[in-house]
Amino acid sequence: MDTGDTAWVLAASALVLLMTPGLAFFYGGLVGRTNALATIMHSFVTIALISVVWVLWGYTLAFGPDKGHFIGGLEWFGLRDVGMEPGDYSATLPHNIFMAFQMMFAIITPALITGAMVGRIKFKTFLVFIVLWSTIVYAPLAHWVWGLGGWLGDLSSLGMSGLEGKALDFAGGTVVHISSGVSALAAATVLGRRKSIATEPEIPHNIPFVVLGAGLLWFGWFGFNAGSALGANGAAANAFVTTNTAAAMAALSWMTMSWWRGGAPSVVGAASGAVAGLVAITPAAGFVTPAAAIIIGFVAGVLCYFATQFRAKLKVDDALDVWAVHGVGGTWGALATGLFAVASIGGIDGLFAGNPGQVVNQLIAIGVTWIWAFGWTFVLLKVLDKVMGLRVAEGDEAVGLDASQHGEPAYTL
Amino acid sequence: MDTGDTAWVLAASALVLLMTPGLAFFYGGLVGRTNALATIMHSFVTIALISVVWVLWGYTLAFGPDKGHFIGGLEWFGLRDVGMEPGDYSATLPHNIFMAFQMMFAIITPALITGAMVGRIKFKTFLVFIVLWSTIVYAPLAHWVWGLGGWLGDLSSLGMSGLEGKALDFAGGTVVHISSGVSALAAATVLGRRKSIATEPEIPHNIPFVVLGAGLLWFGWFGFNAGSALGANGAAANAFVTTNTAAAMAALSWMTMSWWRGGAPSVVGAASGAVAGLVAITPAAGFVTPAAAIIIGFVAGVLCYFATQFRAKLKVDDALDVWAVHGVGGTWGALATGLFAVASIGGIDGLFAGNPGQVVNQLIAIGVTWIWAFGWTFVLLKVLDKVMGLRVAEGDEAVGLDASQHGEPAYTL
Amino acid sequence: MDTGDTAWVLAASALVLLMTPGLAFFYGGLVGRTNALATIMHSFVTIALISVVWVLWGYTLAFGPDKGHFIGGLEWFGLRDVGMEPGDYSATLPHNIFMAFQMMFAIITPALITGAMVGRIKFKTFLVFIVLWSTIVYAPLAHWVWGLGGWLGDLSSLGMSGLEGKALDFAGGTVVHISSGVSALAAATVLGRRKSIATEPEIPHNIPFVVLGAGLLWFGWFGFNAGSALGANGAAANAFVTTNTAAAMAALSWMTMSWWRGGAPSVVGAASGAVAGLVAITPAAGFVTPAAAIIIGFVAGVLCYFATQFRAKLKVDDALDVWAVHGVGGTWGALATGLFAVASIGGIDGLFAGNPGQVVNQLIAIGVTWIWAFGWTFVLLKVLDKVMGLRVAEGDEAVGLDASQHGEPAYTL
Amino acid sequence: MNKVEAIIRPERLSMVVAALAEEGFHGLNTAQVTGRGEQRGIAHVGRAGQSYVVDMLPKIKLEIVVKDQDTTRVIDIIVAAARTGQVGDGKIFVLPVSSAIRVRTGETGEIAL
Amino acid sequence: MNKVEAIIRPERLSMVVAALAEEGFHGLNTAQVTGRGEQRGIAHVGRAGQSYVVDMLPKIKLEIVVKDQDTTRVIDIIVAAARTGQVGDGKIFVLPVSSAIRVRTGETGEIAL
Amino acid sequence: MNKVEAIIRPERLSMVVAALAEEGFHGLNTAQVTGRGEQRGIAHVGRAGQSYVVDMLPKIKLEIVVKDQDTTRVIDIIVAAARTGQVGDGKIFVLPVSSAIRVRTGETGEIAL
Ligand SMILES: Nc1ncnc2c1ncn2[C@@H]1O[C@H](COP(=O)(O)OP(=O)(O)O)[C@@H](O)[C@H]1O
Ligand SMILES: Nc1ncnc2c1ncn2[C@@H]1O[C@H](COP(=O)(O)OP(=O)(O)O)[C@@H](O)[C@H]1O
Ligand SMILES: Nc1ncnc2c1ncn2[C@@H]1O[C@H](COP(=O)(O)OP(=O)(O)O)[C@@H](O)[C@H]1O
Repeated sequence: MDTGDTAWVLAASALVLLMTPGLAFFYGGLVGRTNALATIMHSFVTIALISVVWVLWGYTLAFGPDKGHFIGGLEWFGLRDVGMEPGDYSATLPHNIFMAFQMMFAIITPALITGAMVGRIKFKTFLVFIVLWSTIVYAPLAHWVWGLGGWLGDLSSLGMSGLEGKALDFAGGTVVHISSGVSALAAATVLGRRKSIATEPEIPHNIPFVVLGAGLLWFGWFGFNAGSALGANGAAANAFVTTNTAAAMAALSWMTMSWWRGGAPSVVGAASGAVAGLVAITPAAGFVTPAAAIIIGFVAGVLCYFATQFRAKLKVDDALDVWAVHGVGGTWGALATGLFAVASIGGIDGLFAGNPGQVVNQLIAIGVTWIWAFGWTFVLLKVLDKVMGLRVAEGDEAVGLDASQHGEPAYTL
Repeated sequence: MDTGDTAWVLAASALVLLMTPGLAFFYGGLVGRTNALATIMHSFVTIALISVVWVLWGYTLAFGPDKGHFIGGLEWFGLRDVGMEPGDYSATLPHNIFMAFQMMFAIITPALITGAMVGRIKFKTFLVFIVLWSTIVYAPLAHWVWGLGGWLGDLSSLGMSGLEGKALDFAGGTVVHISSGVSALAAATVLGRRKSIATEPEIPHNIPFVVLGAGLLWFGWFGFNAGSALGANGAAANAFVTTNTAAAMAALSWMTMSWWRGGAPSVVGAASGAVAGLVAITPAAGFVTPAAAIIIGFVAGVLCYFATQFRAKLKVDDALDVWAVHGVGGTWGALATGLFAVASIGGIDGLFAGNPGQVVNQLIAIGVTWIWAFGWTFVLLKVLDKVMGLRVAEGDEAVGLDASQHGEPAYTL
Repeated sequence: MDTGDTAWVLAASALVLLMTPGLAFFYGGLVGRTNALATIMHSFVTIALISVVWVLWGYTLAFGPDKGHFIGGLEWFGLRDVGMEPGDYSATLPHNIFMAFQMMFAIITPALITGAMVGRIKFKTFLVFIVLWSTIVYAPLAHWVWGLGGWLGDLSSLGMSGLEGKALDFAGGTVVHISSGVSALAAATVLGRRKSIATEPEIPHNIPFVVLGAGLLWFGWFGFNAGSALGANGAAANAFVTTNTAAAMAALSWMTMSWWRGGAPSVVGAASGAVAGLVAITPAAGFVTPAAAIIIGFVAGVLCYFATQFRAKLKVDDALDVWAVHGVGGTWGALATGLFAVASIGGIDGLFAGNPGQVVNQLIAIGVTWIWAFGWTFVLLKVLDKVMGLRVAEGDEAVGLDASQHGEPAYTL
Repeated sequence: MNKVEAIIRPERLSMVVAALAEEGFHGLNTAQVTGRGEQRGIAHVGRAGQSYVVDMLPKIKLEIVVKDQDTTRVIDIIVAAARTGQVGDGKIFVLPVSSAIRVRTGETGEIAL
Repeated sequence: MNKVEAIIRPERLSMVVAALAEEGFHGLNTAQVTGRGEQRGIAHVGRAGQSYVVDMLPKIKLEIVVKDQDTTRVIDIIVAAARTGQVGDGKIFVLPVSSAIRVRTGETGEIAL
Repeated sequence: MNKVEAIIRPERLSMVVAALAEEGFHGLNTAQVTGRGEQRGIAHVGRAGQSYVVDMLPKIKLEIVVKDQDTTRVIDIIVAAARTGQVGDGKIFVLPVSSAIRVRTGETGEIAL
């Protein structure tokens, strides 16, 4: 055990926890006034809900003793055997802080999806969905990529000729971002569009909150990515630098796109760009150089900008563009990891360093994640719609979820 | 000295400092618009005031060389002899960072009380009260429990037969939460009710600020509890996990109560529940398992919910329910520590692990803290009322403290 | 390499990053509603812009291999040779985290200047200015004081008789605060006053945001100052304590001044005072005792209060008093370092410990920074005014920069 | 000329405004008000589950100054677009206006509308 | 019918509303306004201690449309509940209303109030 | 007495208020409204660069009740101070007021203004 490594992962875990309140403000500021509080609540209650789920069965399903490369066993239910001594995942950290660090990832991932559900989902159904999604979609995905024995972490375990090595995902490009982004697309599809969206554009009710959220996310993301080095060392520092660089570059490129094509440098655009850059660098942070991070960030800003425009044409009411930012940004990042990885940073080369096979591995992970997340989310929500109903009554939607679901107006100014 | 331990306690101290601005927003959002800024200021100015008090005489009274198990001497006045080398309180940390970490606790404790004084206290009297309270109420309490030689930290020092061992308080269930919660009850009693409270229910003016505050408190509380391990190790990690778990569970249980009995899942309820859970786990964090934290949190949410309802019936205008959340939650936590402690975590067993004596010790600490805090606060405020006057003029109360005490409206939107 | 030191500097770097969003809210809350978002954006976009500049050429100019004691060479362009191993600046840290820590300083410094440009600067010109200022003004200054071989870091390198030792600047009193504060004065002079300022006093539109910003700044400043020890040790802890103490004392003294002379204890005054105290202790944090920090903070609050009043008489529209707080506060801090330094804390004595020469060194650094920053900023802005135009059209100023520059209203409440 | 003041549900505002525009009535202004009528309020939930009735509800006041002969048509348009049939749909009041001036040109009378 | 417009102190709103309800006047609406009158403003304190007078103060405008015969009673109720006797208590204006319509039912005239 | 209602640009408010005060008109109140007229709105930019036109713009409604004989003078002052000559300068409406009451004293009629 190493106190320095432990100190950093303790701090990093706290940082990642803060990301979800940050997300609450990023999302909450983007919606109209009558749904502001409900949107914030979606993130806040997810912290509470998943914290409990993770301690009870989430962690053991994702990281517990491997069953057939597919899922963890229930041996660590309720954190049995997850103690203060180092576990299998890190020799220099107490096992329970590794568990806690991973918990924060499990929390923010479903919270991200909530951006697609704004203004119309029933709160009760929402709670059930989040618990099911975390159990059925997230836990297996996390196991495949990061669990000991997971098949995406060791492709040769599939025993298919030609497949070897692993899909690289430093801090959650597939597990966190593609999975939530693609699930958001499915959710928006099943839920259908808000009634009001046809007649009035949604104007963000509080853009300072959007910037506050983006600032807290950026801050917390250092824990997310640099914490994923699981130690206080040069690798963590490299992840820190690539993270910051990609976020900055994507903020600039998205802002520039909105300026060039929309006529003014959008503040919401800059904040969204920063998030897009953070998303894209997430799988790559520990594998690429800062110079590559500039390119990854630049492309993320431009690509997610266009994805947002494309989504608007799709008429799918993914209100806060979770798919365009996390789905597309995460996909680009997972791919870019296969392109720009260099062994001198993270031990594995990518295409540009002469290892085209890595791109194949990345594409497998990307494809599998898209299918898994979209499919399950679609099915889960269709079933829940039958069983409990997904959408609030039309009148409730018209007055907004703050009043109709929570009986509380966000402000009395 | 250990750089890893020092790194964590440095970070933890910063985290705990942030809790008080977090509290400012938690409280500030809950009040009406015309008292928003004054409420925020109560917390903010407490940071400034107690920081100076602590450096001058607070630390030495609480942690200085013991005088009769009751109080620290003035030997360390102005931080004399509190230097960059390890002191008596930790071999692996510079003495001055231990001092700074403790300072943050001394700051937030009186800030918590301000929730009972909303909308009617004179600012000048408030400042004097805070300084006196910190000196007379807090410093001795901290000494008894955490100071070397303090009697609650070694009950056998009383020389009474049957008393032995110590009262457990990992991070401040008695010293911080019971003391502030009970003082709030005394303060609300002496101050009397706001005039307006009879005719109009107080509606929170900015619930997003309440969630922001709860988010920052939750984040900072990792420093509070996990930092109290005074090192980067498995004990800190355990405190981290129990803290998060109890907060989550209590947020869920309070929200559920408000849903079940009030008809809608209250966002303010979820945020209040999270705080209640954090309060309850504070004394227990380093002594219990995560599984116990689920129970502690669950009970905290339900209990503090009912305490809030009960307080409303009492007609005591503890406006932001400091007593119901911190007084009752802290009492439950201190008791639960005696119930759920297990030696494998923190070295001492509680009732359920076969050590009923620990419950006795906890009850002594609880009882003493209630009496000490209530009594002194009552007396101090009665005296100050005579000497300087406690309440603002009726007209000043009607226009709100922002305008009448500070000459500044919170918003010009 | 030391994991504890690295853990602390990783955390400190994240803390300093958060200061700039904190500044965005501190500044954004102080302005009127129609410029709120643009003001926030000035800070936010500076994070993005300077992050990229620093990685490309900023770091190597400031910290790269010395050229004539004046500037770093381009050898480390794009972070070439800035890797995961310890570099020349610290044996216990990866070189790239030292670079990242310094990056955060390079970000916040130009962001501070934006307080003088509120409500009238063209966004496009602003972006160009920030890049030029960082390159031409900041990088050399940082090199002189902190770069290996910089002349202010070793005055004997000038070869002038009588000059020896170094100018002390623990965390940026000259490099960060004097440079930005004095540049703000130059910027306000060149830009001219806002049209509206003659007819209406500017009333802060959201004082809770001001407190939020001050809270985040205070929190982040622990990274700024205690992080500048580049390790987790007693020196860091001492800087932590002096930082907190000076901030607290200055908040109290400014608040008291506003009370005494203005009739009410201003909340904005307390927040401004805290910032003034943080500024003043910045160069001194690692060289003075907590007792000295009380005096430094006290004077900072009073002095910057009067500087603010003096500035108002100057009719220079430094809207948010960057000069009065950072220029004057930074100058006082740099001087105070020469007065109060004691060898037992930071290895070097100041005047009161019998080393009057240190005051001379401080005065040289102060004078040089004033001239360098004022001169270049003045010239740069005059040139940009000719080339691109500095101010927006009169009508655009009247409706506010949020609508005219960004096409986004801050709130739709 | 008359000033037509309509107190309507916030969620109906965009429909009313669109309906008016379709019929050629572009000039108007709106303000956020808080109103009480027969609709007795929404039960709010406090954190302690206490539900208190807030009988002052957010409404929009839409004001449009129109020529005498347009008055009934405007009223009809608003009624049609704002009605849900539930208590709380709101009221319309008509007040006489003795003159109107366009600030930009100084024109007065109906031409200024 | 008349529209009674009362500009009152914000802190008196709840008393005025309650007093009106007690006497059977339920329908009304209120808006936040900023006003200036003989009350010359509150001295605000800037951070540099400069105290500047903000002579535009927050007020509440309460509007209630009533039958002609109720007008004086309503005015009396408001005056009684809003008065503090200090400068700044506010004003009441009465404006003629030529018709009233209930959106929900389309009823017009006094029955719509 | 008349109520003069002026819908003006927010950025002109302080000038209008100052101009009125200079001529001795101190009592007035203002409210934030959102308006639409010939000025067809500002193009807002969404984060995806989509520019949508928000045709409801923030305006200030200034209300001032004056004696009959002061009406035109007040209108002239407002027009002079509020005019920019661009579309969107706003409108002024005059409504008859049948009585005015000062809450503080109960005085009625022109003396209450
Ligand atoms: N007498 C009145 N004067 C002014 N405003 C009124 C009056 N009566 C009702 N209102 C406004 O109209 C709104 C709707 O009235 P309400 O009686 O609830 O609806 P309905 O007409 O459908 O019964 C109220 O919220 C209030 O703003
Ligand atoms: N002539 C006026 N027209 C419109 N509103 C007015 C007028 N005079 C005063 N008011 C409003 O009434 C409020 C109270 O007026 P003020 O003169 O301060 O009180 P008082 O009537 O007690 O002397 C003002 O703030 C303003 O909103
Ligand atoms: N018929 C009307 N009734 C009420 N308010 C109106 C009317 N026409 C215009 N307004 C208000 O006046 C403002 C300015 O009108 P606009 O037509 O844009 O200006 P201009 O008079 O310069 O052409 C609008 O934003 C709206 O608030």
